[in-house]
Amino acid sequence: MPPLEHILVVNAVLFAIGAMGVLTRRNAVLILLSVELMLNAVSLNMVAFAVYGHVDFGNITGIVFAFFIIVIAAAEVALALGIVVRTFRNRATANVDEVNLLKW
Amino acid sequence: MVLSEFAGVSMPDWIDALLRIIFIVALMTIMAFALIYLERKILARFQARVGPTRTGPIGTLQSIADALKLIAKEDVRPITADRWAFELAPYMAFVPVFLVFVPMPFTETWFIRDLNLGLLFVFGVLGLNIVGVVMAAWGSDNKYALLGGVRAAAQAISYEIPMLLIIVAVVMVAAGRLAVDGDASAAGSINAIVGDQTTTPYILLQPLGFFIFIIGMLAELHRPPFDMPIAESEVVGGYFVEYSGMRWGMFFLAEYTALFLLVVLASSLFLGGWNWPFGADVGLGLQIVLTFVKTSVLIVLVIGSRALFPRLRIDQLMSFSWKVLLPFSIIQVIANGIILAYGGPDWVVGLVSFGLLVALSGLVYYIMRRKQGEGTRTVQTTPATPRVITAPEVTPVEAGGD
Amino acid sequence: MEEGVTATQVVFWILAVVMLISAIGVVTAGNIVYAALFFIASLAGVAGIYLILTVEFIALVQLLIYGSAVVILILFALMLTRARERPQALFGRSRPLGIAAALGLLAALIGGIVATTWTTPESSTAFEPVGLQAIGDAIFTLWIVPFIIVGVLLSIALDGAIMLASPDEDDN
Amino acid sequence: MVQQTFEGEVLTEPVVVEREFETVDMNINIGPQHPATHGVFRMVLTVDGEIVKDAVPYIGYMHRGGEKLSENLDYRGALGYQDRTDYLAAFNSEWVYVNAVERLAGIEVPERAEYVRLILAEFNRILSHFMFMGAFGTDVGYFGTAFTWTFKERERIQDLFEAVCGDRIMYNYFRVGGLAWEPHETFVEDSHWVLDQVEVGITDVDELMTNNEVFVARCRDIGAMTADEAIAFGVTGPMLRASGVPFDLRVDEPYSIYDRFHWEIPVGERGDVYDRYLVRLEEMRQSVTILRQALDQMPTSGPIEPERMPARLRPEPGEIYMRQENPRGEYGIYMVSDGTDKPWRVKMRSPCFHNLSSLRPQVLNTYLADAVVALGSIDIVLCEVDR
Amino acid sequence: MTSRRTPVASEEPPGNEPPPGSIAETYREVMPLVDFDAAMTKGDDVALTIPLESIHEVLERGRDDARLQMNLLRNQTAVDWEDRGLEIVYHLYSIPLRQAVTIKSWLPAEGAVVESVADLYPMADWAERECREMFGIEFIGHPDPRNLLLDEDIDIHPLRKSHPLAPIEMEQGVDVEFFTKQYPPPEPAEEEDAADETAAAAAPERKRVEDMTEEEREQRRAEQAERVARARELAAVRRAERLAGAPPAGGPRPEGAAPPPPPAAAPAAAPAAAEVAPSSAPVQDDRPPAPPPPELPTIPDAEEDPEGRAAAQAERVRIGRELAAARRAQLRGD
Repeated sequence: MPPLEHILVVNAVLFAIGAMGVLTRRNAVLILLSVELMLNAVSLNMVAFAVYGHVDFGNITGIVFAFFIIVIAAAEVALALGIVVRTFRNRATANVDEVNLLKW
Repeated sequence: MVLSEFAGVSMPDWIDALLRIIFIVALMTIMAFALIYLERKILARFQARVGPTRTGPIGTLQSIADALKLIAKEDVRPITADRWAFELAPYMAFVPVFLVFVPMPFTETWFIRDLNLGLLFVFGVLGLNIVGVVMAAWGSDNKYALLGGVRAAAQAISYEIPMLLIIVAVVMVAAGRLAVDGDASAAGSINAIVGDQTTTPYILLQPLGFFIFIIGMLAELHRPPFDMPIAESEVVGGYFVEYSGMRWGMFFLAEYTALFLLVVLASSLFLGGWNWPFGADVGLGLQIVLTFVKTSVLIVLVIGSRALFPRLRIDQLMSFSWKVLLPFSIIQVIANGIILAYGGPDWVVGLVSFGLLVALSGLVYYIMRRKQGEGTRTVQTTPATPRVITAPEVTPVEAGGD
Repeated sequence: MEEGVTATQVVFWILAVVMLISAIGVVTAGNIVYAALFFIASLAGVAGIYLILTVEFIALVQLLIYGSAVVILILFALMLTRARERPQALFGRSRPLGIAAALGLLAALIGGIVATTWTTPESSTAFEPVGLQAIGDAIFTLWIVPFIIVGVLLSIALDGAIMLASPDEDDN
Repeated sequence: MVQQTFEGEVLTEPVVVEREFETVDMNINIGPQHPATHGVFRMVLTVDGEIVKDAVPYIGYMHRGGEKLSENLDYRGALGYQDRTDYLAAFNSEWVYVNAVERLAGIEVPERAEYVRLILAEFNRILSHFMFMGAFGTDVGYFGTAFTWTFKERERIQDLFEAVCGDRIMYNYFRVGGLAWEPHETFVEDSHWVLDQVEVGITDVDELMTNNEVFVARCRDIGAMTADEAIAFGVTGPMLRASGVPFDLRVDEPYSIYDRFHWEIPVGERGDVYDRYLVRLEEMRQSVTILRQALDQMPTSGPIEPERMPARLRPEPGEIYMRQENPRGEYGIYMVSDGTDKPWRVKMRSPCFHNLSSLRPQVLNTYLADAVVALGSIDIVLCEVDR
Repeated sequence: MTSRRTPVASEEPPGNEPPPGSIAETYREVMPLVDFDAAMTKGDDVALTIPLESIHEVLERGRDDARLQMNLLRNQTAVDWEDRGLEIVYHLYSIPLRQAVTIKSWLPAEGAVVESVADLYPMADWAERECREMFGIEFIGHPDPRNLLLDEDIDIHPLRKSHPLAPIEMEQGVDVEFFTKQYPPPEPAEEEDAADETAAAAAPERKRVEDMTEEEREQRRAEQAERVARARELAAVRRAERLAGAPPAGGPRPEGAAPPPPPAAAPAAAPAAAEVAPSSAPVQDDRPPAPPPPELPTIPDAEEDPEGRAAAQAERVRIGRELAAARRAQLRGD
């Protein structure tokens, strides 16, 4: 297996890419995808720590957390897409910077 | 393992795996060709035709001729199509289906790998082929394709859920029977499940599961009565309307491969796979025959449904999945959990499942009857007595007549 | 499997490169559908790394949930909102700033990783592959309360999504 | 509702964009080449997802100027054209035409010829309805089963027609005043045999489709029209009878020798697609009843054309609107004579033309698949619509 | 009415008053102020000829009156009687009362304007569209007056008698000179090629109508109109030739290119035919011919001038009605 550092570096890069997407994109769907990338990096990190025995409370925990993250990501995507579709219906745009009704 | 046993020589694992893969791929291709021929013949018999007769003895080489034709055909890409999505979509639809054959047991020893998570693997990977469908639909730049793709996606999601839940129910039953020292990890393996059915096929324990699995299978395969994604008279072939030549052939091959795959899975999970129904150990040759017979029965069932059912509408399909199949599969899981948690015997599991199946059938029947109205025939007939033509009586003019 | 270590590492790096390139594709693609398709590739890479880490269960769940359901939902939204029609400005005004911030974040993370001395045993540590039974036991005993909460959350989220996306009764 | 083109398609009607707002409606162009349009028919559907929000039918792709052609031909010469309008019920269409000419010119038709015409026309009705069953089955989604089953029966009837007149589709067998030639010797026996087979075939179709749950689910309450709506749109034939109006020209305005037979008119209740199917199914059975009686009553010998026929037909000036019950509804020929050997005006009132005009209200706010089924239930023949 | 199977020829000659008690009397009772001119057709239907301006009213009251209940408009068409004008024909049927009637009315040949009945019978929607494109009759108040069977942009009226029927006429050898320009006759191969080349050189690339500029469209319309006009002359000649072989009801045959009388619905023996000029001979009974159509205002394009368009349409309706009323008075005066 690859050394833990390699995996962590890869995850860090993935996380940074996701963050870049969140910061640069303006389309809500794309932002959502970028957030998913970041979540992936996190859950991969958890699994890596778990597998390499780096967590105090047993190596099963990281795996269970990765599982939870995936499940919650599904829920989050469903909800976010509902919001996007709704926004699109009401405002005819899927761009977050044009949705400024709650600004004030 | 089996090859090394047969050959009497030991070989490294990876050669063994490679040989198995080659064997399975060859088997699959042959099976797909055979299935296409079989479907055409059986369908022809359903339809008062004779089917292909000209290529080879009684038309047996028809599939090969078709394949040659497809290879020789021009591969057309519409000029407005999205190049990458359009060209990669057939592979995306095709590769997952082949991957799924890894944990499929054809006999006790004939499989590529006995995966611990075989069932999860099957559904996790098989679900990916819908990505190919959606890519094709979007990439073709065709409204029919888009509609077909959206239908296919909606259908795949809707029917995957009851199917997965019913697989959970089956695994619960298997886990109860297979648990060793409280460790039921083996229940995720298809081989273990088949191996458990030497005496009792699971169709007796989970008749509702079998029913829902077959329905979901028809929907996943876009088979009538669930063939809206490729409905000829509505969306003109659906997501592969713009494909021609071998790219179209790959969709076709993927479809028939998936048919064979899901049929093998159904026979493994519910009909006992290679097992002789109530008997003991049979030899390898007979195991092949048994697998073949069981899959053939299911295949004829699928083809017959194509001949004898019209197509449902998309909302009816959705309602059926979400309002009928999903609740019943959830009830099945809960019932299994309760029974198994209290150590109920197998016959109780089977009985409850059978009761649920009867309830489901009754519900569907009731809905259909209500829809259809009282009795089937609402047409009244009036005797056709030719009228006697008389001049109409002229009534006096009323006041205000213009 | 002494010589397997290098082979696994090679596979790991191949997967990692695929995953990262796809991820860059996700955040830079000029087309939402392309971004979604890149996302699938990225997910497949992550699943492959899970497999290398011998957690098949998570890999398969990843494929099953993300690979089919999530992506289909995304493509649904794309199709129904007709994103393909007109080329949209997919990047915000703060693009250089965002890139700079992300690079800064990356530098900080990598710096942290390098600076930390990982007191792990060597990579060939005796890690027991986790069985399905163990995961199940963990979820349904130790983590049962979070599991239930996640279930409730999931149902609420789905209900909310349906309510959000369904058309209003008083739309007209 | 905002109508917006989806893929830059040019619509013929003006596109009204109310706001700068893109909706998810899209236009789907069904036809002219589409498996469900039974020929070259085109309808532009505006769909919101799967719901049809608007439907604009376009016809005329098969317009060949049949009326103009008929006006420029001899009274007898235009007969062959009548086969080409309703090619699925060519005998019926021919019959209307020759009947119109005969009434216009005052020619008496021998009884035996009248019987043969009626028998062939009723056979043709069965044939046409078989064709409907097959094509409709395909629309609903049978993968060819209904089609092949009904075509099997259709072939038998066509064999009979071929024996009688030498052709299978474009018969051109009726003549002004009678028939082209005697039917073959075993006409009556052959007809009885075909009827036996056809009755089995009708039962087969009945068992295949009528009680099939999926078929019922697809057809019930689709495209329902009330009687008033149907009449207002000029809908006739089985579609009108499915809406509950027992209007059949064979009874209401009896022509030929239909008053000699006893049969019944099937009438539907809800006017939906399923009722249309049932009415047609029952009509086939009733046609068999008529045919049995006609074959028994038919004189075994006798002339098939009048003793004296003018060499050139020059009817007195006058007009006639001859209408008969075709398989699809009221087929009318409005013919005006100016005393020359060519008709001054020939207007073909084709039932499908008016039945098809009722399509739009049927498909609005239904599913896309229902639109296809409703279109199929009209049983259009585009050659007849466009003439 | 008598039995259906009675041979028609032995009856009284057509054009006679329908028998007492027929639907014509019901119509007259329901609408006493409308001038119903009743006759029997050869199909034993009652044909009522009414003034143009009464069409909508007659159809509406016929539909709503309890004694008529003409709920099925089964057919709607027109007949082109060349210089006598157009005749618009409605075939009505009452499903509850099982009675049929034919309503007819006369229109001027050019600029014919009729009130649409599509609001009474949705069926008339398509029928009137067909009538409009085939005969050039304008239906006021029609919801969707586009071409139905013909090309969207085509501006000819094929069922007019003046419209040529090209291939048949070529076969008959009529006006070859005219048609050879449109359709090159089959020639030996080289010459055909040469002709094709010249034709291709002469005619620029065919443009789709949508792509044409307004000027080009105007030119196209003008070409069409010119073609129709030339064909109309030729058709008159041809018709005269054709009638020469017909057994006329009496009276001298027309000579030359003079348009011959349309003998429609004429009684078999018109008494006055021999003395009077041929144009008056076979018109229904002894009616004078229709006056020539007056100048009608041109209808401007809807986009440019919607108010002007509506006004022009109204003006045309008014003129049409006046015309019909005048003709009615003229007929009554006789």
